[in-house]
Amino acid sequence: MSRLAAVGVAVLLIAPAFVLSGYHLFQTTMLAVYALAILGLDLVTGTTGQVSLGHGAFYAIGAYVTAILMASFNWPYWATLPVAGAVCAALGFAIGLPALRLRGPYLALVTLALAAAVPQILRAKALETWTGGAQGIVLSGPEVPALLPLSADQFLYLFVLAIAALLFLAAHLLLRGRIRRAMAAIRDHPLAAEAAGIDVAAIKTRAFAISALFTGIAGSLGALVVQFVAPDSFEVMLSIALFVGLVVGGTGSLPGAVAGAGFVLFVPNLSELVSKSAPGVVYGVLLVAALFVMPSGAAGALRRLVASRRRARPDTA
Amino acid sequence: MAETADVLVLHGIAMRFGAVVALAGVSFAVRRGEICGLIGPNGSGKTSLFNCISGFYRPQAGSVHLDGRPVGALPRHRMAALGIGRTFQNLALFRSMSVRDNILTGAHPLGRSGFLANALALPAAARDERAARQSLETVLDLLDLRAVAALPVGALPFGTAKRVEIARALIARPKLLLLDEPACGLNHSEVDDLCTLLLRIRGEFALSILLVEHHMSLVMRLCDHVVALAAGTCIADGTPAQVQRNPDVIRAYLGATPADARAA
Amino acid sequence: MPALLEVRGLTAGYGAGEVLHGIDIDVASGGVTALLGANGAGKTTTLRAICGMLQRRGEIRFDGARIDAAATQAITRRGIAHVPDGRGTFTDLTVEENLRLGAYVRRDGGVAADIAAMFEHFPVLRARLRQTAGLLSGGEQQMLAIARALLSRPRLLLLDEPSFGLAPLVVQQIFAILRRIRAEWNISILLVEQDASLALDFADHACILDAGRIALAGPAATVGRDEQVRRVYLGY
Amino acid sequence: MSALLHQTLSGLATGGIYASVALALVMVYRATRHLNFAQGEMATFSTYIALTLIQAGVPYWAAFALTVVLSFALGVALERLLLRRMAQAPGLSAVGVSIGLLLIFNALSGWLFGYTVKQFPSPFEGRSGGVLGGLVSGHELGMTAVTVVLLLLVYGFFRFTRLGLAMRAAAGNAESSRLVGIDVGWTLAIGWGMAASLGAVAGMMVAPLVFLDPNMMSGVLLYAFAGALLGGIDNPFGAAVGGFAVGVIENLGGAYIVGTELKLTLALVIIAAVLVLRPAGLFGRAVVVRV
Amino acid sequence: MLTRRTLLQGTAAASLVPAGRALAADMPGVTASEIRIGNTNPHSGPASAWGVIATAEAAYFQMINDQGGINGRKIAFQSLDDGYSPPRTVAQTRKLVEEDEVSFMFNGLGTACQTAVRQYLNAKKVPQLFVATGADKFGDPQHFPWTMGWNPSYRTEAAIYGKYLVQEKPNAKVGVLYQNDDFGKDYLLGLKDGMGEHYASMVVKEVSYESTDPTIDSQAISLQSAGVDAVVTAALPKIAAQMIRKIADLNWHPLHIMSNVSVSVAAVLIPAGPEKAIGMLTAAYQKDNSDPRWVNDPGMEEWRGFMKKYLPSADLADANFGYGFATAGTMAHVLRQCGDDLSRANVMKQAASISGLQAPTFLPGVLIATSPSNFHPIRAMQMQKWDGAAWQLFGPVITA
Repeated sequence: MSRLAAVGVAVLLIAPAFVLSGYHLFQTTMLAVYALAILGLDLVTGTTGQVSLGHGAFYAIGAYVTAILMASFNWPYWATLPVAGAVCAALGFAIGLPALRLRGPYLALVTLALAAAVPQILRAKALETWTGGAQGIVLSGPEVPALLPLSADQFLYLFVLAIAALLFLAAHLLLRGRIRRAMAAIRDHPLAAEAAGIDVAAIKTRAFAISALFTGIAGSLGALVVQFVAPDSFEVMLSIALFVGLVVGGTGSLPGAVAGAGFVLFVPNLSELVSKSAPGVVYGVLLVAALFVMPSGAAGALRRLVASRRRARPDTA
Repeated sequence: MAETADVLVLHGIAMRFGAVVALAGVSFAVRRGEICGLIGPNGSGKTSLFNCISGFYRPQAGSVHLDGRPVGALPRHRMAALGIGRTFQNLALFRSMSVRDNILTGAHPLGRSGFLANALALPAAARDERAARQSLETVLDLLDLRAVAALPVGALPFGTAKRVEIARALIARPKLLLLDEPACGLNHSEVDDLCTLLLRIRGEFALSILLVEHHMSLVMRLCDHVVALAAGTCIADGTPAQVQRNPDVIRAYLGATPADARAA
Repeated sequence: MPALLEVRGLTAGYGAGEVLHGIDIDVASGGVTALLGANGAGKTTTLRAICGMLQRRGEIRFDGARIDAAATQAITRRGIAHVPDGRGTFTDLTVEENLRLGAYVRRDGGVAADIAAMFEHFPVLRARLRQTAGLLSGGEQQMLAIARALLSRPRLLLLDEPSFGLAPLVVQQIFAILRRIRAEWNISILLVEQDASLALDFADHACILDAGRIALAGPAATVGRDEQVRRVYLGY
Repeated sequence: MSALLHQTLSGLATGGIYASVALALVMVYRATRHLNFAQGEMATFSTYIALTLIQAGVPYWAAFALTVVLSFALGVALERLLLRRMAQAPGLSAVGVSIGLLLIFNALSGWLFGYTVKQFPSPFEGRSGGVLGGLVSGHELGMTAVTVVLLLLVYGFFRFTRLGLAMRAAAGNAESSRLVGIDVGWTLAIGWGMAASLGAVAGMMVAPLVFLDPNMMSGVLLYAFAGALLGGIDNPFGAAVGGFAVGVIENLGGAYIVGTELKLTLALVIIAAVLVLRPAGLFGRAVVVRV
Repeated sequence: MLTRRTLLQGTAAASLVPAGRALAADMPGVTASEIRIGNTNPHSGPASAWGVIATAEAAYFQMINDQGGINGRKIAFQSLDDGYSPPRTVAQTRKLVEEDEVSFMFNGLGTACQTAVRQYLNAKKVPQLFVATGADKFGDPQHFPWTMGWNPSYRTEAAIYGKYLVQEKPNAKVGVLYQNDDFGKDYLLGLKDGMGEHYASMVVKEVSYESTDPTIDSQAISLQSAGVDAVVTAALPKIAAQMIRKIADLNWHPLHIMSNVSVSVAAVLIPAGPEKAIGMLTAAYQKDNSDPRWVNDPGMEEWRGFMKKYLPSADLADANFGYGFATAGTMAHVLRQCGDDLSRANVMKQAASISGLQAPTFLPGVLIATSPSNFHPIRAMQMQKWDGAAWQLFGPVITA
């Protein structure tokens, strides 16, 4: 990417803070949060091909780590992010271990079960002192540093954007060299990958860990934006939504993660405009239609478009 | 450590799958720098033996020594770093990647940088990438793959795809290259090219090759030493000519037809 | 004698890339046609196109009837059996189930007898009847694939590299069996084979494909004897 | 002690619910190698169709049969119109489509039939409370019997019928299946149809027990998946046993070990542990890979 | 930001008719002809059963508008879907407040969802009126002066049961079945409130279920085998019906007290089998349409007339329609009381000064009343017992 383009992208990303306001800025902030969560899922499902239907669990745990540290231990909001990331990475690693043995539908369903169990665990009596049980935890949002002439919404957006941009950059770097090749090799042909000297177990568990880290930090940011966590926020449907975002956005693509986040964030509201009485039907239909039109997701459709353009150009024919 | 004369020593390798005996005590050695052919009927245990050497199977008995060191207990992904490279009977390329990336993947054991170094673009990651790309250039030229380097592997003709697989094993600079039926599916002229190629590889990379092959003319021309397996045991071990004359080998494997007469 | 299979101007390929650029092939009733050529010349593509496994244009007649618009399963039902490259066995089914599937299109009562006949030709299959096909060795899978194709009682057999990955002795056996069955059941064969000398021994007619076009066609004996053909196209 | 027995029996009865849905999941998986997340919601929708028929005066068994047929048609239609298109797409997209169907059928049931809890008649319920001294109700017994019959039918279908064999072949290797003359398009469609029929039967058996509402199967599906995982998703026998086992584990775990608040978590831990030891489930077949 | 909306509003302001523009700076969402009211509700997702509440409320406001509105203003009621997910509630509430500029929020549903926006709405001084949950915490004027509940709190209701048990059945071995969430747990708290020190000795078994659990057979057996002879069930209708039936199937005859959420004759008792619930107790504040006692009741007739005209295809057995009718009625009452001062502060002030409103669908003697220190509009309930055909009220109207 040329320097000019990079500056352009940066301006485009920062602009919402000053162009949008209130609700729209809030939604844009959530878009960044979900995009990050979906990117996390992509890091394990898109790259190593391990299907997780339970990433909402990591999102929830990231959110709760932040909420608990802020509410019970008075930590500053920014200091909770690395802890949330580390806790989720450790958990992701732990879950990656049994996941090593499981194939296709088995892994998908075990992770789904994990997602189903998390709200139950969050409500459990033994943890109530910290989690607030079913009532959840109400947070106060980050305070705008005194020197910055920004509103709370603006600051929050820029903060989330900065973290998300850093992590997207890290993902971009990760997904261009030997680690990306190793992960793709594992997805394409695990035995050949081992013969090529790739420690499949190590890469898979680490991919799971880093994926959980991304999604966990997204959850942590989500908690700061919504300023409330409760088991009801992290039901199975959250995991399903992240998965839907990944599928609609398309795997293996950073912009795809953003597109997928846009779908899960905005299309439900769009559905409501179409039918007040059964928005669920409309949303379902739009989801099916999106996959019908773009079976490999938005990213896949874009790739195909670029490829056909390239083919159409006479000099490369 | 002093270099042993034998790069690979197999001793009493035995392997069972349930009631089926795949290998019943196989012993032989591959000398440094030689091309050793492994022949035998289908189902005689050649591929199983390959899998035992490259760590894919754990033999129930026996030992594998590479350069005098036992390697039997190591995890399979360590084999590449120790110097055992292999190809597969049926193509085992990474289908979503380009030729270049397929080969670069083979360089994985040469690098050290992990998730963190790569995500943060630390110098170690850049160093690994640079080294891998340098080796890539040599291999691309040697195997004549430069023209197709950017193509997805799915688009390659079979013979070229096989060369990509060899290139992927070669980029890690193995001491011992295991080739599982490299000539399979190639026509006569392609087999000739392969023969030349393998001799060049041995020369330039100073490695030893163990190959499973049914193409007898290739085996006869290329190999310094041939081992014949049948029903999981060694039935012959010697020069190509010796093995080809061995009545057990003729009975179990070669049969006698005009085609073979020509190959000889 | 009219050709059992007539291919005229067949064009086919994968996605946007065209592999065959209009080829003509005949297989005589009761005859064996060998299709030779280098890797990537389009031999496998030809067989797949005949079977309707990919998009194709041109005219394909089987026993006088056009089949170039028919679906694969319909072509099989007409009496064409294909042993694809890579063998295409049902690896997670047992050998017995694979054989039963071979006779899937048949409604006659002769299946059991034909299976018994296959056991006679391929005794190893009887020994492994209840085993998962994926556990068979390469040669055994090839035998299973051929037996399965024969069990549909085809009139035309398309064979894609039957010697692929097989020991010389097994190759000899398989070709010997093919000869016998061909005679017994009066089956015509279109054979793709890398081992040109083997193929030309077996076939009575040969076509040489070069980069998606027929470079040469004629009686197998003539093609095999032609020194220049051998050097340029067959490489021996 | 009697409470333990009682909990076990009750767990078996609940497990019957999971087992019957798990069978439908296995049906689709074996026929298409995909998980159908919409299976439960489709079953609920079918059950509403049955209820509508019964309320319109159709006798129970006629409504039952009609619902099975209609559901079959629905399943076939979905495969032919929708999933067919996804055959070339990455597997993830097919899962995405089934999630879309889940949302559609769930919302459709609520929209068309309302959200109030509906009673659904049982063909097995006498006037009296139950059998075995009230430990098990007549319907639970009947439902278990139906589940067992379904299991035998599914097992026999795959094992002994030509179509069943063709379906397994098509799921494993579509190309070779076409080459032996199987119309793969239809086997997939019929697989979906049969799964939808099985689901409909499951729905009609479950509804008298848990009452009919649009979310009747949402929870059941999760446990049915758990059962199928435990037993093996490609094995009807395993999935049914898994379903029953999950019912019992859940009951005993909830009553005696961790308490009801964490019984789902306990079930998850047990399943994960079993799968680590046997990655293809207790009765599933591990995939064999030859190098 | 210049959106199409602001553009339109600008145009409207330029014209003579001041529609679409706030009357005064402190009266957002209010024009001379209209007042905008916002609401969030699960129209999609697993909790969409509650969505009909907003449908009923929309219909009620339509009725008001058809009758000329309130003080000449039409009510523009906008209900958005939050799928019962707190993050979406925050988004939708912010949309309503910031983009659609509603005057205030009314009857948003769900404890967690409404907790998620309570802080935001209070900070913005936007009334969060008549929240659709029985969680006790929504009546806390000291900390959240802009938030008010509506339902009798679950906790209060449970306290009534607790007191009843201590008084009427002091030797009972009490068992509780509760949904494992804030709804169910509020019942536990309320029982503790009502039973005081007796709780520890009387309650021998608490068992929970998940909202996704298909059956509660195991829980029922656990309660029975613990020797329980008085059961308090805090469950939603489906599980409530299962519990009634299971208790009968087990041939077990405990005193059964059922959460008020699940006492609809049509939606719970008839599916479960009316004869199986004989002797069951509950505390009620609303009339049940399917209860034969109210066939000729004028209040219920009014409701039925409304339903017939505005929601002709609705399922009358669905208690949520009655609920929505009553909440919207309360809201209309508050707006009438506001007169022409529709500032947010006055709306809140009037909401906190309802003196004894008798809703047509409420039991006789149950009044809606609030004061600056009482943000629990409905505190009165009356015990009733199921006789196999109808609920029979007994005892006095109890005010917690």
